[in-house]
Amino acid sequence: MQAEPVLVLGLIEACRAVITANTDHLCALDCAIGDGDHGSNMQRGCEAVSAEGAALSKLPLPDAVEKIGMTLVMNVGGAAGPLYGTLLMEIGRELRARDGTDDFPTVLKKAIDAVARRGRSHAGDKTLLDVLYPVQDALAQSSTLIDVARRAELSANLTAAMKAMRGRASYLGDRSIGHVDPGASSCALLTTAICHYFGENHRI
Amino acid sequence: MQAEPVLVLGLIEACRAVITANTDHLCALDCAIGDGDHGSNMQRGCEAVSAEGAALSKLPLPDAVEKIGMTLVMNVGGAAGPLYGTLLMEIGRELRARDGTDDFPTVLKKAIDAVARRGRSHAGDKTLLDVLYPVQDALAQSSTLIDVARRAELSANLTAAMKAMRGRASYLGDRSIGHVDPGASSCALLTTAICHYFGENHRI
Amino acid sequence: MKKFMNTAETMVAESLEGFVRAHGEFVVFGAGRKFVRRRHFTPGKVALISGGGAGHEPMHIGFVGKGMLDAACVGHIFTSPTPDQIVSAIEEADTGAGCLLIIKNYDGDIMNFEMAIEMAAHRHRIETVIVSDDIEAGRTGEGRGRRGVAGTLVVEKIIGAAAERGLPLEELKRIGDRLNGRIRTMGVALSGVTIPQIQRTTFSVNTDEMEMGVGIHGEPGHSRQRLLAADAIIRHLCETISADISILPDTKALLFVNGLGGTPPAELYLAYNAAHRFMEERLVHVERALVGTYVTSLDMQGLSVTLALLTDDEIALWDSPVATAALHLSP
Amino acid sequence: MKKFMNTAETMVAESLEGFVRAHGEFVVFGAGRKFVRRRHFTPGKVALISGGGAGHEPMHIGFVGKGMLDAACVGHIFTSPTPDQIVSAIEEADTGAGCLLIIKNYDGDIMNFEMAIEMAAHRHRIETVIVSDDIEAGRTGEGRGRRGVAGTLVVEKIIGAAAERGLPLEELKRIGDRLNGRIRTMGVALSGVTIPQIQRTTFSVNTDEMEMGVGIHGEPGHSRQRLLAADAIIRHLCETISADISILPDTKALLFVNGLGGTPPAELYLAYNAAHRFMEERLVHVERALVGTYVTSLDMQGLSVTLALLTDDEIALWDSPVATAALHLSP
Ligand SMILES: Nc1ncnc2c1ncn2[C@@H]1O[C@H](COP(=O)(O)OP(=O)(O)O)[C@@H](O)[C@H]1O
Ligand SMILES: Nc1ncnc2c1ncn2[C@@H]1O[C@H](COP(=O)(O)OP(=O)(O)O)[C@@H](O)[C@H]1O
Ligand SMILES: [Mg+2]
Ligand SMILES: [Mg+2]
Ligand SMILES: [Mg+2]
Ligand SMILES: [Mg+2]
Repeated sequence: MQAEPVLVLGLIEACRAVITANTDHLCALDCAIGDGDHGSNMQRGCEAVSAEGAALSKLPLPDAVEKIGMTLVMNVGGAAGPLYGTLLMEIGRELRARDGTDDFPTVLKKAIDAVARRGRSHAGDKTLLDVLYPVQDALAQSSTLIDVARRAELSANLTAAMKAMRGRASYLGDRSIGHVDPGASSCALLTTAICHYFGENHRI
Repeated sequence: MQAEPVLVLGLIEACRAVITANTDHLCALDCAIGDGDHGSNMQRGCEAVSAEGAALSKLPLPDAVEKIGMTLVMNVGGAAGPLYGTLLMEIGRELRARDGTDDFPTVLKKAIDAVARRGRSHAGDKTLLDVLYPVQDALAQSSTLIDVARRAELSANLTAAMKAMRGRASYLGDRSIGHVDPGASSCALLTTAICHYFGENHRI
Repeated sequence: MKKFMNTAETMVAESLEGFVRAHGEFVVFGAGRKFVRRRHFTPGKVALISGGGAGHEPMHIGFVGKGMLDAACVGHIFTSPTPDQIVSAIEEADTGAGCLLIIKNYDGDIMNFEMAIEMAAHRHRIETVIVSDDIEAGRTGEGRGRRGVAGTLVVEKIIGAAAERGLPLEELKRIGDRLNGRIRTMGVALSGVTIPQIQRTTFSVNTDEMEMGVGIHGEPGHSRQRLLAADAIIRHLCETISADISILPDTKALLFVNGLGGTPPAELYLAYNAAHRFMEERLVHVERALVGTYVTSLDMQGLSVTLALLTDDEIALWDSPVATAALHLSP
Repeated sequence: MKKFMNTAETMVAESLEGFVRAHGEFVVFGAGRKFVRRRHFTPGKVALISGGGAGHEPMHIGFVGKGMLDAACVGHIFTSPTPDQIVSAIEEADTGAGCLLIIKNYDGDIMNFEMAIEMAAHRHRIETVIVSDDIEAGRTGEGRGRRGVAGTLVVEKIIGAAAERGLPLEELKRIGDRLNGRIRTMGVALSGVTIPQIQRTTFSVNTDEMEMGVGIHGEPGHSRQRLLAADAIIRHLCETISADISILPDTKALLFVNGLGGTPPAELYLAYNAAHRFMEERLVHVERALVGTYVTSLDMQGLSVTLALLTDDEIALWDSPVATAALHLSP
């Protein structure tokens, strides 16, 4: 297992890389049923977190994760900022409360519930929750990293069939059907990148 | 020789018809080096004159021509209104002063000079004057109707080589070279239509 | 579509700087350039703060000044501002009488404002008015409902005048909430917009098509239709609006035709003419009019029609003096 | 380009009607709808009358009201009004102190106004100010010279304020003529315009091109250039303007960035920012600023930069109250 500083920096870079590579794709998804900025929003957040990498890597893991969440909140804006920010802030807080990472699925569950409260949204609303819940489920079932990533990608694709009930896409009504949700897509990309990173670095 | 009422109505209709058939063409010429409205301006004027046809045909020829000029002034606007309006008003006045049409080239010369004064413009400035002066010259030389019309068309085409010194095209400087002047073109079209009308109706 | 810009990253900041430079008699930057504020606050007056993504100029910055907002927070293009911007604005603008936050009904805006409130609530009295003037038609009703669009201007003007009179925070919230229910807006677009960051258009429409029911974020509307004559377009907008709000006989109203950025004044006045005729036929008393480019969606060709049913008190508040960069009424 | 219109024949009249309906507190139609006039004239004040083709809205109708014009005559699109419109306006607006006609320097406008003057001169004292603020560069100098473009607003505002103070006709003409020589404007277009009558664009430009030195009639400029970053475009405009007018050290100025119809406020402010920086580097004291869509060329995407060098007296006149549909300054 890696030392925490290396782990934090590695994950930050893995996430930044996958978002940078997909900025345009995420914006294109958002153009179809939203306002076209999801890729740029996520990229801005990743750059802001990267810029704080050195400071973050000196913190204990829970503090680092919470701080990353705060940095996202303060730099992303839009819907993605509070949602991803809340996710990470809550993961950090839960990790700290539990004093370790031994029950990560439960930690994640609590954090996802906080995201749902923040967004007043539910599974099936065609949002990033439709990736987060399945990912949490896969983790709870101790799926392999590869299966977690597969589940994330599959779940993102399944949002295409949904009608949006939250976020900008909800204003389109039935016209939102047939398009993958941009937030779900970024969430799947990040999940895959994180799984891949842990896989490469023999963790878990 | 026709009776004056028939003559006036015939000429009005001949002019209206040729402008209507060329409205779009004249606007296209004006788009290239001006503001794209010369065709619509001329058409509006012709319609206004046509609408007054019945009243006009009851007037003595000089009065009718002067009145047509005034109608153009009051309905066309832009550069074309005052210029064509002045031309006809002055022809009417000169005809009246001379009590007949016996020396039409001199009548026309005086009217063209009034147009030039109104426009503060000269031959060679790339305007309708570059058709009016040659037409007057042809008439003064007792050219045939066919030759007058040919001279008008040739003169309009020659404006393509000129650099505009008056009107909107002058703001383009050298970029005005290579385009036929819209006012010169309408003037040639009208001249040709009038010559054709007289030719068909065995006048002069 | 082409734009006057240098880089996508700097365009919002450059535009804001130009705005503040041009309107120094009304506004200055707040701390850290996180928001735009009135040059002078009025101690003891409730602070009115709004904000949202960039791309809607002159809203909200153009409404900062005596008689309207105290501060406005601007995010990236079509991206709500972040909580720290909002917190900074609250801290600087609250002179003791509390803050009213005027928020357009978008999940992103609401979440960022909520987080800001959570951070500032222990030191400030804060209330919110959520503007949701967009028509409901064409959507399902199950979702979050109406967006906040051009009607936001009306809410900001009328609450702004009430705040200037010294009304307390709770009363201002009540005025805003009540008013919001009597405003309806519907938009139509003849073109999509190009998002500068990605040089990509949100949607494209053929020359014989239009997008009906658009908001102000370049997003598609609820249906694509054949382009019609202006009278038919305006009639459709006005009919949809009228069907979505209960208009009692002899209702007094403000009628507002707003340009979305790429539509020139002449066309807006033509549209206003058609809308005015429609409303008078329906026996709506159009007591006040507003026509102009106030709430934009970048350079979108399009417009929205807003009908605000007003009480006599609200009309008096509408008529109160205001001195901002974008709206001006003399005493 | 698509437009909100019904028919090309009726669009000017419908738009005007909408304008008068929306701004009834300032304006009414004159006799026979031949012009738009102030609701109330001030007896004994010199009447200021302007006019021109339609397609430049809000100019000039938006500048009719206390502190600016008394009447404005509107022609067809890009076509100067006819003499009978101008004569009617003179007859109605002249309350005894004479009329000052403010004319943009175009052959068509000048000829129509001249014919009107010939018709009305025996009954009215009439003077003219011809506005020609366009830069000379890129043209030959042999032609008629400078067009009247966005700077017309500045002339109308400052003469308007002077007239309101009761200055006599000859003095107003002197103020206008002197001022005109100290105003320069240059425009740039990112798109041509569609002439509604013929559904034809005056010119088309590729996505990587722009047209430099355009006026306000959709006509091409003096050169086609590669599209540049906003800073480079603005620098070129400002350099050309500065080279065309003698700027003494510590000159005071009004800097005015005007939208041509299809360019939204955010881009105009960004351009203003660049222009302001440029002028300050050249030690021009930008004492006053104006940014907005005031003098349009239908729905052209583009803008113009105007620099007006002002004396302290002229600045005071600029600051005088004005209450019109498009320009508003409180007392
Ligand atoms: N209320 C909400 N609850 C959960 N997720 C949401 C909500 N609103 C939006 N989202 C998610 O956020 C994504 C859009 O993010 P982004 O484009 O960055 O913000 P914005 O919609 O403000 O432009 C959507 O695709 C969706 O997944
Ligand atoms: N000063 C002038 N003297 C003579 N002819 C002129 C002058 N100005 C313009 N013209 C003529 O008028 C024509 C343009 O007319 P039109 O398009 O109707 O008016 P505008 O230029 O006002 O749009 C030009 O092509 C030219 O022939
Ligand atoms: Mg988005
Ligand atoms: Mg023309
Ligand atoms: Mg957004
Ligand atoms: Mg014209």
